[in-house]
Amino acid sequence: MALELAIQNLISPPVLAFALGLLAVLLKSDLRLPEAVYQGLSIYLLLGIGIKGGVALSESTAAEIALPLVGTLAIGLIVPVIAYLLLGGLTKLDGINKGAVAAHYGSTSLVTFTAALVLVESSGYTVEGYVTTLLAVLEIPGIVVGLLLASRALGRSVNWGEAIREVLTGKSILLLAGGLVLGYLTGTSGYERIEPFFGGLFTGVLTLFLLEMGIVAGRRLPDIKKAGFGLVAFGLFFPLISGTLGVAVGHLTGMGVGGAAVLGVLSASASYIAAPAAVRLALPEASPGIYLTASLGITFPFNLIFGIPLLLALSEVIEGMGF
Amino acid sequence: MALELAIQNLISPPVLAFALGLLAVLLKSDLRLPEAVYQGLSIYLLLGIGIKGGVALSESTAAEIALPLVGTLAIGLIVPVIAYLLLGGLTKLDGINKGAVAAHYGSTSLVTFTAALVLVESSGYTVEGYVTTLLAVLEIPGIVVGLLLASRALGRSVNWGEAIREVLTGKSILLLAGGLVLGYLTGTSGYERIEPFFGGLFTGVLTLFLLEMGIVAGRRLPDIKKAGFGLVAFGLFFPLISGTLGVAVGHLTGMGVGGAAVLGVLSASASYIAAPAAVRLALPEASPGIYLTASLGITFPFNLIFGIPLLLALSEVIEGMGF
Amino acid sequence: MALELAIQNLISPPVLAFALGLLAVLLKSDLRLPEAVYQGLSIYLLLGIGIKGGVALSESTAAEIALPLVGTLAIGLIVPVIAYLLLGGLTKLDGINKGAVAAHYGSTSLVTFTAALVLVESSGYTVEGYVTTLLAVLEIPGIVVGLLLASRALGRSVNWGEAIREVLTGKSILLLAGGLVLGYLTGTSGYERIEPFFGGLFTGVLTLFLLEMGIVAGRRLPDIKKAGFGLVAFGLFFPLISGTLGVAVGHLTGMGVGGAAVLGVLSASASYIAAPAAVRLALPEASPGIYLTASLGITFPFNLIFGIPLLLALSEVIEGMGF
Amino acid sequence: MILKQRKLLTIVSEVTIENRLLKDLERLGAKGYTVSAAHGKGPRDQRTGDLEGGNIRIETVVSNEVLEQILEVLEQNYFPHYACTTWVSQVEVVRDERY
Amino acid sequence: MILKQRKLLTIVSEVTIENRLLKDLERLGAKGYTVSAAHGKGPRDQRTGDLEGGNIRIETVVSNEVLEQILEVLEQNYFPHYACTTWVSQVEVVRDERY
Amino acid sequence: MILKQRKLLTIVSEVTIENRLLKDLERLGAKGYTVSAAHGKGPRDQRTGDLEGGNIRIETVVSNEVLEQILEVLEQNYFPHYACTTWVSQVEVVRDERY
Ligand SMILES: Nc1ncnc2c1ncn2[C@@H]1O[C@H](COP(=O)(O)O)[C@@H](O)[C@H]1O
Ligand SMILES: Nc1ncnc2c1ncn2[C@@H]1O[C@H](COP(=O)(O)O)[C@@H](O)[C@H]1O
Ligand SMILES: Nc1ncnc2c1ncn2[C@@H]1O[C@H](COP(=O)(O)O)[C@@H](O)[C@H]1O
Ligand code: NA
Ligand code: NA
Ligand code: NA
Repeated sequence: MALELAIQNLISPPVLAFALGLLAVLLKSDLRLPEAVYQGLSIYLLLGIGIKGGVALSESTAAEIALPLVGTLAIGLIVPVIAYLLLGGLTKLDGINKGAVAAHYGSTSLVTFTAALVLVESSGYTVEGYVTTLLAVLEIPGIVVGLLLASRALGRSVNWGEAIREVLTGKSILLLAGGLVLGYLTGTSGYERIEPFFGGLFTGVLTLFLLEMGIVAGRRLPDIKKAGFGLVAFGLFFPLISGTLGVAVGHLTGMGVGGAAVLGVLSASASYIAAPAAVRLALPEASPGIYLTASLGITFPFNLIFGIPLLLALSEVIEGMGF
Repeated sequence: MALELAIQNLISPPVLAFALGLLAVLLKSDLRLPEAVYQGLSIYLLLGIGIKGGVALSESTAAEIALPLVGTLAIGLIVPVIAYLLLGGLTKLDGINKGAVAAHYGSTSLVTFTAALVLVESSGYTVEGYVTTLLAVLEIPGIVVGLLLASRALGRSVNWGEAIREVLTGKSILLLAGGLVLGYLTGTSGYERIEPFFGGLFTGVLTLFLLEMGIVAGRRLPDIKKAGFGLVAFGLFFPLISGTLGVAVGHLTGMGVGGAAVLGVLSASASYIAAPAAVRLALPEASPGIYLTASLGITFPFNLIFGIPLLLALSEVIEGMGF
Repeated sequence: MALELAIQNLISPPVLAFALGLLAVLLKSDLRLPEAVYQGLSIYLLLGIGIKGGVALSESTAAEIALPLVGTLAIGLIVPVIAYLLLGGLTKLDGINKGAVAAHYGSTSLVTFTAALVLVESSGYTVEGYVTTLLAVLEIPGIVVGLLLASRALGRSVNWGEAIREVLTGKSILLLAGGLVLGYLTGTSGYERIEPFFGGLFTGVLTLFLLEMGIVAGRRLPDIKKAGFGLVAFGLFFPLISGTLGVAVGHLTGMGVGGAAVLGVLSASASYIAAPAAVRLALPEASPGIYLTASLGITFPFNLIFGIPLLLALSEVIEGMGF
Repeated sequence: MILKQRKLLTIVSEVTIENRLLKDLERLGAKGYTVSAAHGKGPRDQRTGDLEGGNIRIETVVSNEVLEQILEVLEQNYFPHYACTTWVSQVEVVRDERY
Repeated sequence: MILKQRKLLTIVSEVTIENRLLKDLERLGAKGYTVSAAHGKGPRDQRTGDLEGGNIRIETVVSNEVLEQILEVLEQNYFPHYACTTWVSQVEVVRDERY
Repeated sequence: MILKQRKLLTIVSEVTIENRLLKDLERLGAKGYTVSAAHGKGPRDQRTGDLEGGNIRIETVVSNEVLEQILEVLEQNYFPHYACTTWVSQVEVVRDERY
């Protein structure tokens, strides 16, 4: 079962495109999606995810959503703390860099989430519409906690204003939250007219996008050697811990097999857009070579290839245990 | 009925995306569609509008089209004159700036036209295929009349050559007219194969495009304060006058409810691409801060949100009166 | 029959868009697709062609493919030699420039291939899935042979390493070959989810792309005058020779009417992306004004407008003769 | 290597007048130019082109005489009305017959 | 034509801090700036922004005094942590009140 | 603030040879470079790359010795065949060990 899922995931077009991107880097090709196209596609994905979530949300009740929301917030607060502590055991990073990495793992990754949606739905499970809300909610608290942890090691106070503004008005939150509201207001009938664009093309666009992500992640690979064994171990195992936590919280707060698996992926994934920007502004002392290598070079490919099917399988097992 | 239309318009994805763009500016987010993507989408919209118009045109007869065409030309000649005179009453602008603004209101706006098509068609009305021809025809004469009016206040002669060339070979006219011919020649059977791209995606692409337009218009908002009460009043009320004229001409020349409403919107809308480029070249003395603020900062949002449903409602009323 | 095909080809949206691009240049419009959009669309086309080929390939047997593959390789080796010899008779070019031009005609053009697919399939013929493999295979040997021919006239040795690396890791081969593998692995069921993107939109995207190609080719037109009668004659007649060879090889190796026509087009078309890059690096002495004018300014439009329907008609005739 | 003295003129202006500017440069004797896209802010801040892509940044390496001529035309026809920031620097070139 | 002396400061930095940098420039007295997109390589090679588009290249024409102030702030707040390559050249301008 | 003298070399060339050029720069001792996209026109006007995006514009701040070496290689391997316009200007830098 888990194996079948793993294979199904591996031969899905988005994951194969990611592998092609990695390969392109290994072959020293200078293939890249133009910056403007990458930005355009990323706006498309964020807005589209938001809108579809909003349409689904318009059919959810507040009662359904309350518990998962609280659970997600809890994840956002706890995961970076666990990450920080574990990094203390596994690596020799100083407090600033530990906090920086923790901020990334406390936040989440849109593309990993999206790839999870594709696998979960193509496995026949439905996913609660409000998971997109959870995605938006999970983006921020982890970053704040990570920065707080780092600030203890810092000889100065953090410029919170700029960092928080950066995340809140950054395109991730703005488009996700804006899309949610847009979808909620326009509802199913309004969505119908834009479905061929935001719905029909979605997996195809994601495939193209992951080609570029493979290239970007591939360019981080040489840094892995420099990163040291401890950081690599962290990047590979921590998602299993935080992912398991996420799946468990999902089931405990009443989500279905699919939704819980997706929450697990949200929890397991590390941010490589919103968090780096905020951390770079608030913690210039932290090294991008460390936090981006971990989140983008190690954890992102791991989750895409192994983490997602594993967490879905785990969610099935837990469901089977009668939760 | 008018209220229902207004709400239906307000919660349509394109208008909501426009609002999201405005909001992004208010939140000081630096969200923007990359320049290249904006250009690409705008080429897509222009060519697509043209092609669809051409396909529809291939099923129209010359007799049908003749009267509306003459009416549209009349609008293009009269509207800028009324605008010029009204601006004399409402504002203290000099002749050059009055002519510049008149040129913008004499010409027309593709996006407003497109948004009108979406509302009118989703309200169940059909729109005559040749309205795209009217769009292309209306783009130019208003600019010429506006420049003529301004030139009277000018101590020198206008460099007509460059200004006219700019409009004629600018991408608006070229893609619209080129698309019309392309669609006309390829006909329904040729169009079938490109329908998923130019047809199916249209409203979705327009939604993304209006997100950017919201941002661009939002950035003009601070200029409105500087613009003075007279110009704001002009930007809000003039579209009602020119729009009413357009709807009336539509009904008088035999167009249906939908087509007349769209001609009203064409007449009501102000150019913010072709006209500014031509005016900037031919009338450097005129201030972009005035004409762009009026057309893009005031009239464009007004039409998108209020003008379109109002003019459709007006067209229904006139139809009900038995014209 | 041939006439009907010619007309059907002429009024297809992609060819009309190409003509519109040419017209834009004649009108001195500065319409252009933004560089980033052009690059993005070209990645889309290459990857999409590859994937669809791969899916089809997963249903082909090695036995079917073996002969056409050998035939294609033979074409790749022979065509540049014929080109080189013919150029000696028709033009006064030196050995270096003859070799450079031969490299272009030995290689092939994705867009011509794609336009051929569109015409052939819309004429009701099926095309063997493995033609995309042939496209990828035909891209390289012709360039190598052309460079070899040129190197005889060169006072120094060619830097093969850089030139070959450029072609192999250039985006054409990488995306085509990568797409083939991706499509092969993901198969029909995986493809289904990305079909709306890579399949449904294909002809529409090609239409937009050919608009830009028309502009680029149009900008080469002034160079044709400088090129001399011999080169123009070569650019117009050589495709008929190499195309006929390709169609013949197609039929001889067991391909159907459609597939043989497409192989003819592959053979007839000249490269204007992979070959120029490789030739520019390996043969700086050769003049881009000669090889790009021939391949992009003369042969590309000729094939698009006349070559494709002619070769399809030829393939029908040969089939009718009972091969 | 012998380097010759030339002037590098950099012009930042609005997209709308790119063609007119480039034509003027050629007419006044510039043998080449390089254009790149840019955005920016200045004391005047009166431009069109917000929608059509911000500013352009033109560089042209010219002789002193050509520089004089270009600056005069800029001063007459461009500075009064258009966003048009320019600066001049001293540069050295290798193949001086090209500039 | 009378040309006045100014300094042209070019800063190549990472996209993430564009806004902060531009705000600092304005605060320190630069009356304008021009920004364009770039990519590159340097001895430090520690950047974010790989995903968000490489480097930015900022040019600002300023007086000697403003230049001093900007360089000091760059040295204190930017050089230690951020990718931030800068160079200064002597330029001449026409309308010196603008810079 | 103490500024040290360096040379800024600007190269405008065709996209096709970007990689080769950058490799040569590194090999000849340039410690960094900045690349941006550009288009333009020149007296030679023989380029590929029309389809692949026009010109590139490379800037590298180097010492006098490295500059000499680069110019020589440009003169030998690039000027004869490729679109390759270059100019040199005097610049000042803060952290001179980086250039
Ligand atoms: N001091 C300056 N340094 C560099 N670029 C400038 C400067 N002032 C203005 N600019 C550029 O010139 C453009 C037009 O300036 P302005 O006409 O003042 O709006 C601005 O958008 C900037 O890109
Ligand atoms: N010597 C140089 N000349 C020109 N640009 C440079 C130079 N060194 C560094 N850069 C640019 O500055 C950026 C940051 O450099 P670094 O902080 O060393 O990574 C690089 O990505 C280059 O774009
Ligand atoms: N005088 C010049 N000033 C600035 N850029 C130039 C100049 N001449 C040539 N260029 C640039 O160098 C490129 C190649 O020039 P060419 O080899 O003459 O075609 C042109 O496309 C321009 O971008
Ligand atoms: Na996480
Ligand atoms: Na109007
Ligand atoms: Na060929």
